[in-house]
Amino acid sequence: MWETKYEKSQGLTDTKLSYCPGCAHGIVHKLVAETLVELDILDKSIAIASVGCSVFSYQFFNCDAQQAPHGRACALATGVKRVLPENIVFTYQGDGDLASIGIAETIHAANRGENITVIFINNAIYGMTGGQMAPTSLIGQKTTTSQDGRVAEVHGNPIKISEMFATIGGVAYLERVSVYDPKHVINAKKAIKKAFQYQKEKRGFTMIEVVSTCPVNWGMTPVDAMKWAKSDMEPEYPLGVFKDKGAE
Amino acid sequence: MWETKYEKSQGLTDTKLSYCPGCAHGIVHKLVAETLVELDILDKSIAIASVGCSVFSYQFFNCDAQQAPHGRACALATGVKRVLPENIVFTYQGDGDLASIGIAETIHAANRGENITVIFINNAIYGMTGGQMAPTSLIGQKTTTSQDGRVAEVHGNPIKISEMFATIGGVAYLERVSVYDPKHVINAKKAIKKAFQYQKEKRGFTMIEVVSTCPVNWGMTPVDAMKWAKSDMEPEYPLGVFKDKGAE
Amino acid sequence: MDTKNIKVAGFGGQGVMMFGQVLAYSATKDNINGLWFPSYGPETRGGTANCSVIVSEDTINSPVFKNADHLVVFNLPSLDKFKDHVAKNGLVLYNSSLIDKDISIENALSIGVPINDIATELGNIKVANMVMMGAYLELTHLFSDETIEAIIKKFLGERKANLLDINKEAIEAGKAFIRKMEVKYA
Amino acid sequence: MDTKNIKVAGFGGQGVMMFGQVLAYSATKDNINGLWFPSYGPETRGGTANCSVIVSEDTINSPVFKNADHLVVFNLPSLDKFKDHVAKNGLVLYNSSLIDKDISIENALSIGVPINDIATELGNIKVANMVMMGAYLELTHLFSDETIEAIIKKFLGERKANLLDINKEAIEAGKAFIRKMEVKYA
Amino acid sequence: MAKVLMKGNEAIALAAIKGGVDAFYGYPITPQNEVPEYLSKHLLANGKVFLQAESEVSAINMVYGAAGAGKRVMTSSSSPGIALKQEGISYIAAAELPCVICSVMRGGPGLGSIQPSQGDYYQATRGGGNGDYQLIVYAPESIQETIDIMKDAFNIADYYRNPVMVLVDGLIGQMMESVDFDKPVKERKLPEKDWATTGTLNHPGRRNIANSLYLDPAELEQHNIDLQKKYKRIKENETKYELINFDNPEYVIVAYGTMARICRSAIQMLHEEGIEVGMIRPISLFPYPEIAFDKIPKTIKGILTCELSMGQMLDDVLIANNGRHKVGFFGRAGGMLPDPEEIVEAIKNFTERVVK
Amino acid sequence: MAKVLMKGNEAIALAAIKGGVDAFYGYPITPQNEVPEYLSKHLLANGKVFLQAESEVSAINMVYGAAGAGKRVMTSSSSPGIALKQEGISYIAAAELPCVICSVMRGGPGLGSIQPSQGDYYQATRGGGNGDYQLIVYAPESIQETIDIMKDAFNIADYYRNPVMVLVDGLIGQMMESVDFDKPVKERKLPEKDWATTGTLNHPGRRNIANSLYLDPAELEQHNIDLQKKYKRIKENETKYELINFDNPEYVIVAYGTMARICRSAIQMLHEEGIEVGMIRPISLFPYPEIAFDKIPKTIKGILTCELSMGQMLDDVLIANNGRHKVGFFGRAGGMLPDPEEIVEAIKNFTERVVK
Amino acid sequence: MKVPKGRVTFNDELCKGCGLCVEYCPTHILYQDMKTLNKAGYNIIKVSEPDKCIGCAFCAMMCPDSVIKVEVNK
Amino acid sequence: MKVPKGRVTFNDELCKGCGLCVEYCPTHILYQDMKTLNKAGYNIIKVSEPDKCIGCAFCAMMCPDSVIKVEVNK
Ligand SMILES: Cc1ncc(C[n+]2csc(CCOP(=O)(O)OP(=O)(O)O)c2C)c(N)n1
Ligand SMILES: Cc1ncc(C[n+]2csc(CCOP(=O)(O)OP(=O)(O)O)c2C)c(N)n1
Ligand code: SF4
Ligand code: SF4
Ligand code: SF4
Ligand code: SF4
Ligand code: SF4
Ligand code: SF4
Ligand SMILES: [Mg+2]
Ligand SMILES: [Mg+2]
Repeated sequence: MWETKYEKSQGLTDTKLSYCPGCAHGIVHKLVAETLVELDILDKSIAIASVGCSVFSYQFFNCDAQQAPHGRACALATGVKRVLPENIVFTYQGDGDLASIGIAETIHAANRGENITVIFINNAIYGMTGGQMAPTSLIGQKTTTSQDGRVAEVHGNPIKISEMFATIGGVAYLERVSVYDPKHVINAKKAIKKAFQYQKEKRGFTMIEVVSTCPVNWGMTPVDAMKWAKSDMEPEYPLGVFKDKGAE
Repeated sequence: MWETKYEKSQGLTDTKLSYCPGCAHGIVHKLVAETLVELDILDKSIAIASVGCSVFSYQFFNCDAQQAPHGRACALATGVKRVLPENIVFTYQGDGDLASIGIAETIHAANRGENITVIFINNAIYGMTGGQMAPTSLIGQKTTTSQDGRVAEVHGNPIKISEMFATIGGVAYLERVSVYDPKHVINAKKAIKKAFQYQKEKRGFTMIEVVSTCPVNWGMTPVDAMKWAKSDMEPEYPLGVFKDKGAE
Repeated sequence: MDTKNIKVAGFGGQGVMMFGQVLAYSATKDNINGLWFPSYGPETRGGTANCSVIVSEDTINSPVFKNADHLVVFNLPSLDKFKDHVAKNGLVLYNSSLIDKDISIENALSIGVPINDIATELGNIKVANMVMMGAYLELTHLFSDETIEAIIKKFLGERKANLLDINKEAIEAGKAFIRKMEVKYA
Repeated sequence: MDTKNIKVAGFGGQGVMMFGQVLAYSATKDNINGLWFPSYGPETRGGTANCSVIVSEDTINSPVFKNADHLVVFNLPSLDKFKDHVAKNGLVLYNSSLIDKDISIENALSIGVPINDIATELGNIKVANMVMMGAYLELTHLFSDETIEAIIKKFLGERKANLLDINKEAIEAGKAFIRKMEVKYA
Repeated sequence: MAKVLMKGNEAIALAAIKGGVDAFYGYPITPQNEVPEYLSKHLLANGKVFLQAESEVSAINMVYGAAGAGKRVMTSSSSPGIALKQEGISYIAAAELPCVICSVMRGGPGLGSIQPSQGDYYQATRGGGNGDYQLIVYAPESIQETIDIMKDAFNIADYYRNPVMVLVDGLIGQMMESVDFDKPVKERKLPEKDWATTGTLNHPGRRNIANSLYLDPAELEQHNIDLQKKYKRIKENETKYELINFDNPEYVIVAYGTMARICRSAIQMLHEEGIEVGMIRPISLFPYPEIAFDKIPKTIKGILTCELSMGQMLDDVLIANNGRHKVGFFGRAGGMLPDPEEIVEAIKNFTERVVK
Repeated sequence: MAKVLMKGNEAIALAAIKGGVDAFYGYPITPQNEVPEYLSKHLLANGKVFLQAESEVSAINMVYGAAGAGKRVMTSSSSPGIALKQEGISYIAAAELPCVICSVMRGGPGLGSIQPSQGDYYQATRGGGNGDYQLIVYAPESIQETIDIMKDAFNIADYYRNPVMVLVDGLIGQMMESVDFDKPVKERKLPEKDWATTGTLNHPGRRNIANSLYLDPAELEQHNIDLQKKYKRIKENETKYELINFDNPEYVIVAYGTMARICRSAIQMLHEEGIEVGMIRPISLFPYPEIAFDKIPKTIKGILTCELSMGQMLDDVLIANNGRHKVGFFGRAGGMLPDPEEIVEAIKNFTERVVK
Repeated sequence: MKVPKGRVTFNDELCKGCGLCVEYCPTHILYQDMKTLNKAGYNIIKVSEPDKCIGCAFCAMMCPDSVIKVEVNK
Repeated sequence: MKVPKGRVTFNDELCKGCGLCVEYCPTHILYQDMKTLNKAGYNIIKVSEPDKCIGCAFCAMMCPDSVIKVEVNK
C-alpha cells in the first residue's frame, strides 16, 4: 500500500516558479512553504517579496503578500507587523536587496527586535539584473561589474551579514544554512522552522541566511553550482547558529 | 619668561562656533583641528560636514570642506577619496546621521576599507532637531519622541556602533573615547591622532566614536551633562579600542 | 478693539517667545483671534530671537506685517533691527537696563523700562519679561489681570506653580513703574 | 536594396538573438545601416524571446514596425504570435522540426526548414540557428558569405574559434536545403 | 469645544487623531517636528502605533506596509525628507494604497534653510518618483483649514485608494492660531477594505497582494489607463478652490497657502485705494482648479501668480489660462516672506511675464 | 573610424569615456546595466575610478563628493533608481556642482516593468528633489545622437556648473545601431575649476567649500535668484530642437526620443497619402524649446503631442502653445510601443484634448 | 515480482531539466531524456529502473520546482 | 612677590558662560561674573586668585570655544 512521502507543498500556489533551471531559490521556497503549513500559520502569514529574482515570490507563497521596493522589505514588514502583531510576517530577500541597498532597514528592524522572520538568500551575486557584483561576492569572483574578479583593495571584502547581526540586541535567532545536498536541505528546513516558531512565540527578530546558488550568472550547470556552494561559498560563509536567545 | 602652553588651534577658523554653551562638540572640534595641524595634513584635508548640530563644521575646520546630505557623509568621502587618494578625507557625524539614516553608507565605506577617518559623535540624541530619540538613546531616556523614556520592547535597545563595526573587514582602527574630563580629553586626542596617522599610511577605514553630550536636550547644565556622560553613557558605551589592524 | 500687530524681540533666553505667546493665548481665551509665530535667525543659539503676534476681533489675514503697532524689545540689537518698522501712533517698549540711552521714534510713544534691575530687585532675573508684560498691559489694557493670570498659570503648570506669585509681582511692578511715569497710551 | 524589417522569434536558448544580431552586424560591415532590438516577454527565463532587425541603405526611422518583411520563427508559439504580422510579399521561414504542419500565409512565401534535424545530423544541435541563417541568406541574398563569416568569427572569438567550421557547414547545409527545394524569393 | 490656540504642527497631529489615524511612521526634520512629537505621546498612550523610523526612506516604506494591511496610516516630513520618499510614494500610488503624507515646506534647494517656503510645489504635484502617478494634494492657508482638511484626508485616501498629501509651508507648521476642532467632516460612504493583506484567515479563498509590478506591458498599460481614469474622477469630484473679491476685478491674483493670506491683506489695501483685485485660491493643487479660470471676467488686465517660490505653480496657471489673459509673476524664495505692501506694489506695476 | 554596431547603453559608456569621464558611481538596474558593466571594465583598466555603490542614494552622493573635488563624474540609473537620487540631485544642483546623470526610463509607476517608457519626463524636468532647481535635460532619439550629446554633456556641465541629465527610454539603451564615435564636439572655453575642494595646498589662502546650506533667508533667496539667472542663460544658449517637414503642414506633432522616430515614419506614410504633417522634436527638455512653437504656421489644424507616457510633456506643450492652436494627445504607457500606423490614425482622427 | 520500496512520479510540464534530481539520486536510476521536450522546451526526466527506487525522496528534496512526487510502500 | 606657575587669559567675546572651565580647574580660582555680559549676552569668567594658577590648562582643554589661552612660566 502506497503512502505519499513527498509532494508539492500546499504552501505554494500553482503558479510555475519563474526561476532558472536548478536555481536554489526554488528549494528554499519549498522549505518556507512547508514550514508555514506545518506550523499552521499559512493563513495568518503575510509574505514580503523583495526585488531580485524572488520578486515574484508574492505569486508563489500561498498566503497574503506585499511586494517591497528594492531593499525595503524589512521596513514594509515592520509597518505590517506593528499594526498586525498577531499575524506572521516574513521577508524573502536576496543579498543585493538585504546586504547592499537594504542594510539599513534590516539592521534597524533587527535592532528594534521587530518580531519578524527574514529569509536571506546569499548567492554572492545580483541574479535578477544579470550578474553584477554583490557585497557578498567572493574575492576573485568574476561578475559583470568585477570582470577581472573581485579585489579586496578595490571592492572590499565579502560582507559577513550573520557575523555582523550577531552583535545586534534585538536578534532572537540567527543561523546560516545551505541547501547544496539533501542533508543540508533537511537542516535548513529545521532552522527555518525554528525561526518561525520563535516568531510565533514573539521572541523577536529572526533571520536565516541561506548560502544559495545562481547557476546562470555563476556560469555553471545547476549541479556544479551546488558543488561550488560547498567548495567555495561555505569556507567564506561558515554554517551554524550565530545567535539563539532561547539557548542563552 | 612666559611660554604658551595652550591656545586656540590654527586648525580652526575665526568663525565663532555655533554650538550651545558647554556642548562637547566644541571640544572634539579642537582635538581634530589640533591633530590636522600636528600631523601637518591640514592643507591636504577635506572635511565632510554632516547634517546635525555640526552641520556648520565646514565653517569651523580651517581646510577645504563639503557639506553632505543627512547620513551621506561617508558616500561623499568615498567619492572624494577615490578621485583624490593622496588627500586626507574625514567625516564628522552625529549619531542620528551615522547610526540611523547613514548606517548603510557608513557600513559599506567601512566594508570597502575606504581610506578615510570618521569622527562619530554619540550624544544619544538628535540635537539639531530639538531632542528626538536617537538609536543610541539610553533605555529610560526621555526624549521628545520617547516622552515616557525609551522602552526596549517598543524602541529597541541602544545600538552599539563600535561593537558592530568591529566585525567589519575593512576597518583598520576603531576606538570609543569620551571627553568628560581632561584625562579623557587627552586620551581622545591620542585616538583621533592615531586614526589620522593610519589614514596617512593608507591602512584603511578608521573611526573614533566619541561619547559626547547635549546639555540643552538632556536638560542639564554643561557640567551635569559631563557627569551624566560618565555615570550613564559610559556604562552602556564602554570605552576602549575595538579594532587595531596595526596591533594585529 | 481693532487689530494689533505686535513684534517682540530680544536675546534667546530672555523670555521673548513666552511674552508673545501669552498675548496670543490671552486673545484666544477672550474669544478673539490670536496669531503667533516665531522667527529664529541663523543666530538662534544665543543671539537674538523674535516673534510676531496679531490679536484681532476679525479673522486674521496676512500673518506677516510690515510695521508693528507695538514693538517690545529686550536688547539693543533688536531695537536697531526693528525701530524703523513701527506703525504710526505705535508704541515702543524697550529694556532700559540693557539700552542705556533715551530712545525717541517719530509718531510713536517710546518708553524704557529697566526690567532687569526691577526683576533683580524682585530677586529673580528670569521674570524680567513679566515686568515688561506689566508695563505693556498698563499702557495697552489689551487683557484683564484675570486673563493674563490664567494664562501664566497654564505656562507654569504644576512643576513651577510656586513661581506664580513672583510672576504676578513682576507684572504688578511693571504696571507700577508705568503708573509712576504717568504716561498714557491709547 | 530597400529597407527590410525582420522579426526573429523562438525559445530562449535557440540562438534567436544571435541570429538577429548577425544580420545587424553584417549590415554595419557592409556600410549600410543596421538596427536590432530585443523584446523579452514576462516569460524571459525559458519561454519565448524575439528580436526585431532593420537593415537599410537610408537612415532608419521607426525602430518599431507593424508587419515584418521577413519572419523567422524557431517554434510554434512564435509562429502563432507573429504570423498575422507579415508584410505583403513577405517571407516566412519556420523550423519544421518543431512545427510539423504545412504553413501557408497569404501574400507571403512560407518555407519550413527542419533545422533541428539538419543540425543534429551535423552533430551539434546548437548550430540549428545557423542552418536557418543559411536558408535565409539563400532566399534573400542579403549578405555575402564573406560578410557573414567575418561576423560569425567575431561572435565565436578566440574561445570558440574551433566552432567556426561547423557553423559554416550549418550555413551551407541550410543553403543546400533551399537549393534542393528550387524555390526562389525576390 | 471652544477655540484653542495651537501650533500648526500640533494641530496637524491632533486632527490626524480625530481623523482616525492608526499608525504614524516618520523621521525627524525641521520644521515639522511637533507633528511626530505630539503623536508619539498620544498614539502610544491610546494603543495606536507610533514609530520613529531610521530614515525617511524606511518611514515611507513602513507606511506602505501598514497601508497595505488596511490601516489608516500617515507620515510627515519636509522638503529633503520628501525627496527621499519619492520612490516609496510612487510604489504606494502604483499599488493604490491609501495614506496621508504631510509635507511642511522649507527653503531649498538642497539643505537650504529651515525657513518657510513653497518651493516644493513640483515635488508635490509632479511627483519625482517614477512613472505616471498622482497624489491628491491639498494646500490649506490657515491652521483651521489644515485641521478641516486633515480630518477629511483619511476618508479621501480610503475612498480613492490613493495617497493624499497635505502641503503646508513651514509658517503654518510653526505658527499658532485660535482654532476649532469640532467642525463637521463631509460624510463619505467608504468601501470595505477587502483588498488588505490581513492574512487569508480573514478573507478565505482569496489571496490579497499589494504590488506594483506588471512585467507584461499590456497589463501595465491597462493599469496606467485605470489610474488615469481614477485621477479624472478625482478631478471631477475633489477639486477645491476659493474665489475672493470676484465681482468686477481689474486684476486676478492666484495664490495658495500662506501667500494667499498675505494677498488677502493686499487685496484689502488695494480696495481701500480703489483698486479691485480678485483672487483664485487653489485649495487642491492636484486636482488643479482649471475651471476657476473660466470664471475670470474677460475684462481683466492680467493675472498675477504669487508664490513663495520661483515659478512652479506658474506652470498650472499658464496651462489653465491657456493664453486667455496676460500672466505676471511675483515670487520670493529661501524663507523670505513678503509683506502685503509688496503685493500691492506688484499689482500696481503689473507686467506680463514672457511665457517661461 | 568606420561605423560600428553598438548597443545604446555601451555607446553611452564609450561616449562618456570619449567625453573625459574620470569617475563613475552607480548601482545596477535594468535596463541600463550595460553602462556600468562596460565602464567597470574600461575605467579601472585606465586608472580611472569605477565604483558600484551600495545603493542609488549612496551613488549620487559619491558623485557629489567627486564633483565637488573637481572631477568629471557621472552616474546612471533608471526610473525608481532616479527617484532615490532626487535628494542628492537637489543638493548637487544647489551646490552648483557639474556632473552627468544618465536616466534610462522603464515602465512605471512603482516597480512597474523593465520595458521602454517615457514616464519620467516630470522626474527629469520638474525635479522631485526639493526647492527651485533645474537640471539640463537632453533626450536624444537615436544612439548616434546619444553619443554626440554624451560627449558634449561634460563640457556643458562644467561650463554652467550644473548637473546634466541624458534622458533616454529603455529602447535606446537596449537597441543596437550602426554609429560613428568621431563626430566633432562643439568647442567650449571652460572656466578653471578654482572652486574644487582639492585641499588648500592647491589654492593657498582660499578655503573651497561645497555647500547648499544658507540659514539666512536673504542669502538663500539671493542664491535662488542667481540660480534662476543661470537657468535663463542656459535657456538662451543651450535650447536644442529639430523641425521636421515644416514647409506647410496641416498638423504639427511634438515628440521626443524613440517616439519622435516612430512619428518620423508616420509622417512619411501620411505624406504618401498626401497629408503633410510637421514635427517639433525637442532635444533639450530643459530648456524646453518654446521658441519652436512660434514657428508653427497659423494655418495648422492642430498640434498632436505624442509620448510614451500619459501626458507629461503635454504640460510644456500647453505652456509653449499658450492657447494658439488646438492641442491633441496620443500616449502609450507601460512599455507598449506604438507602430507608425497608430500615429497615422491618431492624426487622421485628430481631436482636441480639453486642457488637462 | 517484488514491489519496489519507492515510487516517483514526475509532473513533466513543471520540469526545467536542471538535472539536480538525477545527480542526487543515490541509486542513479534517473536520467534526462534528450529526445523529449516539454511545452517550455526543456528535456524531461525519466526513470531507468523503477524497481530500484528506495523512496528516499532525495530527488524531490533537491528539485526546485516541486516536480516530483514520492510514495513509499508501507 | 613670587611669580605664579601659570597664567590664563580669556577671549571674553567667545565665551558662552558654560562653566566647564570653572568646574575643572583643580585650584578653583575661576568664577563666573554674574554682573558682566559679553555682546552675546553671556556672563563671562574671571580669575579670583591669579597667583594660584598652576598652568595645567585643564580649563582650556575643557573649554569648547577655545576662549582660554594658557601660558606657563619657564
Ligand atoms: C531602487 C532599485 N534599484 C535597483 C533595482 C534593480 N535591481 C533589481 S533586482 C536587483 C538585485 C538583485 O540581487 P539580489 O538581491 O542578490 O537578488 P537575486 O536576484 O540575486 O536573488 C537590482 C539591483 C531596482 N529594481 N530598484
Ligand atoms: C533627509 C533629512 N532628514 C532629516 C533631516 C533633519 N535633521 C537635521 S539634523 C538631524 C539629526 C541630528 O542628530 P545627530 O546626527 O545625532 O547630530 P546632533 O545634532 O545630535 O549632533 C535631523 C534628523 C534633514 N536635514 N535631512
Ligand atoms: S538569475 Fe540566478 S538567482 Fe536568478 S533565478 Fe536565475 S539562477 Fe536563480
Ligand atoms: S543641541 Fe545639543 S548637541 Fe546641539 S549644539 Fe546644542 S548642546 Fe550641542
Ligand atoms: S530536479 Fe526537478 S526540475 Fe530539475 S530536472 Fe529534476 S525534476 Fe526537473
Ligand atoms: S526517491 Fe530516492 S531513490 Fe527514488 S528516485 Fe528519488 S532519489 Fe532516487
Ligand atoms: S591653567 Fe589650570 S590652574 Fe590655571 S586656571 Fe586653568 S585650570 Fe585652573
Ligand atoms: S569653558 Fe570656555 S566657554 Fe565655558 S565658561 Fe569657560 S571660558 Fe567660557
Ligand atoms: Mg543575490
Ligand atoms: Mg546626536
